[in-house]
Amino acid sequence: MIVVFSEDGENFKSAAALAQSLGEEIAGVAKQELKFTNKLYVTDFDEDVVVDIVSKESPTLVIGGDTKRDKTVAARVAARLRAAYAPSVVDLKSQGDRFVVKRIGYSGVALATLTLSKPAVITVGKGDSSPKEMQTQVIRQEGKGRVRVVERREGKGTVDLGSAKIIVSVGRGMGSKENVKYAQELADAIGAALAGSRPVTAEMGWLPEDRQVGLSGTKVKPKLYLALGISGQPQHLAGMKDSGLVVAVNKDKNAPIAENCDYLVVADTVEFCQEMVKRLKG
Amino acid sequence: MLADLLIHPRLVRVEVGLNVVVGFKVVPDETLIKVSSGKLDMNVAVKISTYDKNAIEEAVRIKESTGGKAIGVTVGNTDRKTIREALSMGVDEVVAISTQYTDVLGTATAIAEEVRSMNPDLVLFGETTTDGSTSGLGPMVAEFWGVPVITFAKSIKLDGKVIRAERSLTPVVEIVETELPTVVTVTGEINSPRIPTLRQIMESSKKPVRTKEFKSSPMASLDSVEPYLVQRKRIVLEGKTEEVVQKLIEALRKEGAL
Amino acid sequence: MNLLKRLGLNKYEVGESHIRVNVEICRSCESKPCIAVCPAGTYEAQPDGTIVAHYERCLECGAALVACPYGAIAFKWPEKGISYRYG
Amino acid sequence: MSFDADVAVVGGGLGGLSAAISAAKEGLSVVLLERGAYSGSKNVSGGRIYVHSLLKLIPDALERAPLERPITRETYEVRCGDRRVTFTFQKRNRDSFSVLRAKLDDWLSHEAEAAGVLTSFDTQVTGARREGGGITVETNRGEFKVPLVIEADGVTAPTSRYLGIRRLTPEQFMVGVKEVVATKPELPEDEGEAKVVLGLTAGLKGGGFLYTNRESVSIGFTVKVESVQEKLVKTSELIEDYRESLGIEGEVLEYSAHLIPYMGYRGLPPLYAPNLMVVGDAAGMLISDGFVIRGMDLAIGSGTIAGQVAAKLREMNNFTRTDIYQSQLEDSFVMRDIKAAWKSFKGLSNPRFYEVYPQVICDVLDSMFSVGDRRLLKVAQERLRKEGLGLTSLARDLLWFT
Repeated sequence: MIVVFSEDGENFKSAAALAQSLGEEIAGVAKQELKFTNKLYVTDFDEDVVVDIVSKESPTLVIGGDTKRDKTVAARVAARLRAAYAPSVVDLKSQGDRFVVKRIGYSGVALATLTLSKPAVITVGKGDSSPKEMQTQVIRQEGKGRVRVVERREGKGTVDLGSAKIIVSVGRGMGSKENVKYAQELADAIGAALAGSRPVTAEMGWLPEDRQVGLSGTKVKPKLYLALGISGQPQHLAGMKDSGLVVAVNKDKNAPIAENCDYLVVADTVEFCQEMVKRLKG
Repeated sequence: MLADLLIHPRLVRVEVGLNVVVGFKVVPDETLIKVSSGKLDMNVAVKISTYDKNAIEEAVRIKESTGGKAIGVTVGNTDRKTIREALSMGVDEVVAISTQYTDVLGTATAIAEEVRSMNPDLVLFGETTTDGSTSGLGPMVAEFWGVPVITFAKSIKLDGKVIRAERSLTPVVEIVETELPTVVTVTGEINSPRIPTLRQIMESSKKPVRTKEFKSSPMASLDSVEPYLVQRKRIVLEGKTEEVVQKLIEALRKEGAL
Repeated sequence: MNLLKRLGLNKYEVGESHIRVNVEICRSCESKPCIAVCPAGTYEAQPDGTIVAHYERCLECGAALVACPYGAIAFKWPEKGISYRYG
Repeated sequence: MSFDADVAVVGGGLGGLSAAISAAKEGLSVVLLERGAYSGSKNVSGGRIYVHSLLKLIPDALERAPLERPITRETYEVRCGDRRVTFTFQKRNRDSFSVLRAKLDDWLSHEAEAAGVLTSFDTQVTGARREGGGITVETNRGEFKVPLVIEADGVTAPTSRYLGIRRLTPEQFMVGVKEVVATKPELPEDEGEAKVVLGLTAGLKGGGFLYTNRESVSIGFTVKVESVQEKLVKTSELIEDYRESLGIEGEVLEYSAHLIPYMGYRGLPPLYAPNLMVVGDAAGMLISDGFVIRGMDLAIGSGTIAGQVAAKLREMNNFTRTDIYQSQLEDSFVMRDIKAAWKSFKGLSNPRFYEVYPQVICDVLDSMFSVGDRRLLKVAQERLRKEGLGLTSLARDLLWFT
């Protein structure tokens, strides 16, 4: 038995697609009715409740989504089942009574290969592969856990960076909070989501924290990633390494981002934004 | 019960004093790891994992404001100089558990054993470590210890036995509440770790470090670690802004990215 | 490999400038040995004869400090600065 | 007056760590202040340590220290334009090793911790003043009062300058520029090469070096600061040519630079003051005779002695008698060797050594290996006459040198 779960519908799909490729009976846990598993528990996703549901299925493999809540649940399930645990897996192979997985470590500089004994718990990010529809037995299961939610705030002007196709991302090199508007104009002109590095989101407050790209923020994989005035610390690179095309704009040719981009534009970030907007509109 | 008191007299509860256990990990400084000739050079200086420092800071603040104790637990590399840094920051004592390679489940098992015997009010961890980056340790310890867990807390408030935390669950922020004892993992936003003074560093040498060994039989074995490289084109566009922007737009159109 | 690329191999944590140059003295300095001696190309002459210090490149060797014949370079060690991996 | 510790050691390089270890072994309470995030993070050496003094401090260091390769091949190369004279001397003794300071110093700092030294990293000394019979050290982590400071803060000796007992002048220093290049030396695992190159630096007083490490080579050059002042050659532009001239290919891993004391016995700064002892680079301790360049063993040696003297001073309960340090140094290999190198030190200060002799040597050899009947000495004489030198001054220079 494989159990698939995620609080995020899209992420549930990628996890289910992986589960289907292994050809076993599949149970799912999701917030909404999704028909990709043999049976599905629909729940409002209290963590205690989900941990209970998943563990009770006695799975040989659990595939969770990659959201922060999913990872919290997955780790608890691993502890309860005394199972091998590997989150944010990028590759999985079944080898007899073991799984061989690959995942990124050391803040994005290393690719680790691990062998997991069964049972195993992994999490996977969103992907392109879509699962096939199945006859699904739906079971509703609600419950209250020990941690009460007092208030829930969606991030201000929430954008789902995780599924954005183009991202304009700003760093310290943008100069000031006022200058961020130029980046916003550029983002609007090319239909991009606006994001930022850790210093400008968490430390300097130029952008809300939910716009943070990086190890402690969101991992993104847009087709185009425009890094404006971002020096390219490992923490940040870890969050954008899977982008299709990376363009960096920086005054300093010497910044680490220069080694990690497809195009390095040596320019002032504000001038760059203004010029881009002018050309694209004109 | 009496036996517990004899072994850990410092954990006898006072009226308000909260006893906090904080887990921290000694890791290679990831900003020093280099790729040379297609291999990772991991033989670099070690440090307290970034967000674990925030956890230590938070533990010390809680201890200071409530008049309790803060006890550090570390598993794996028990580098003395790094442990002393935690003590200098204000942790009262460190339990240093040395072990061969272990997975996060093994680490959680070792820490949970300690936590059970100390029976604290609160256990804190960083949201993730900079080496394994599993974010799994806090939830696992909570599961083993049988208490609730709040992950990715960017602020916490204590009111008697009730803990309220702001969870940063990108893009959602949740304010949650539960009763102590509990496990909390903290994000880097929660505080700025203090820089100990020389006198605090002096005092740290008098604080106890208890060393232990833990035999682990990991469920996840590490087969290999190789550099994770994404080859980029690294084309440099230099010159007048108008010209480079023109060139870039052409290039992006050609690539089908615009 | 050009100088900036070479410097880019190093780990820096750059904060405030730790180098202060008394540029009035530089105006009357013909030879500007700081430019020649600094292995990091930290000191750059301006058309008006003054010097700009690209402090973020500094390898903290101290050569400019002893090479300036007029004591125009005031130098304190940066709080973070460079961390060599090999040394 | 109450103090925070018996000794504060300023600087966590080899000299400071050795002082701290030897003082801690004598039972003193020692605090070591290091500006970098770890020991070695601010240090650069060409890369060879003569291990005798390290082995006195840590007897099993050969088994445990992160040494790169034993130096079993000494190569000397004289260049004049595209002509070169090279000779290699091979030996089996293992008295010196190539090292990388970020690894070696970090290791020794862990040894210091184990010996009971309290190390404080990311700690910057911003000032020092005399107060209440001791020295108050001002840092970014607060002030610290001690009866005794061991200064090991490197070549620019800030502590001595804060206390007003030292000024820096350009003729006292060389600037060293270095690259570490990833390339596996074509040598057996247990062999290593050290190379000195003379006549490469565009008329600058100085020389090049190469040391083979386990998986890399350290290359670079050192030039006198006053000579750069004079010739105005950009040190930042020399390294590329040098790497190419050595024929070394491989990924450059690191680019670094450091100032090197070049003072000689007579030029040494004050090595002590009441409540203060100065060790290693800060004390200008370097031996360079054109063949052997030593600094690390002197730092460890002087540091070890300073630590022992610290214990003696505490016993005497008189921390002003730091003159004992000077006299113990005089009786040790440190001063004996620095004194002995004085002659060749002066020889190396002679500009002819860098400008004329490489040419002469190449000219002589060129004629030796050419068809013709011109006799060697005559060639040399002609060459020297052109330079306005007599054979006697050549002989005299060479005698000074050896």
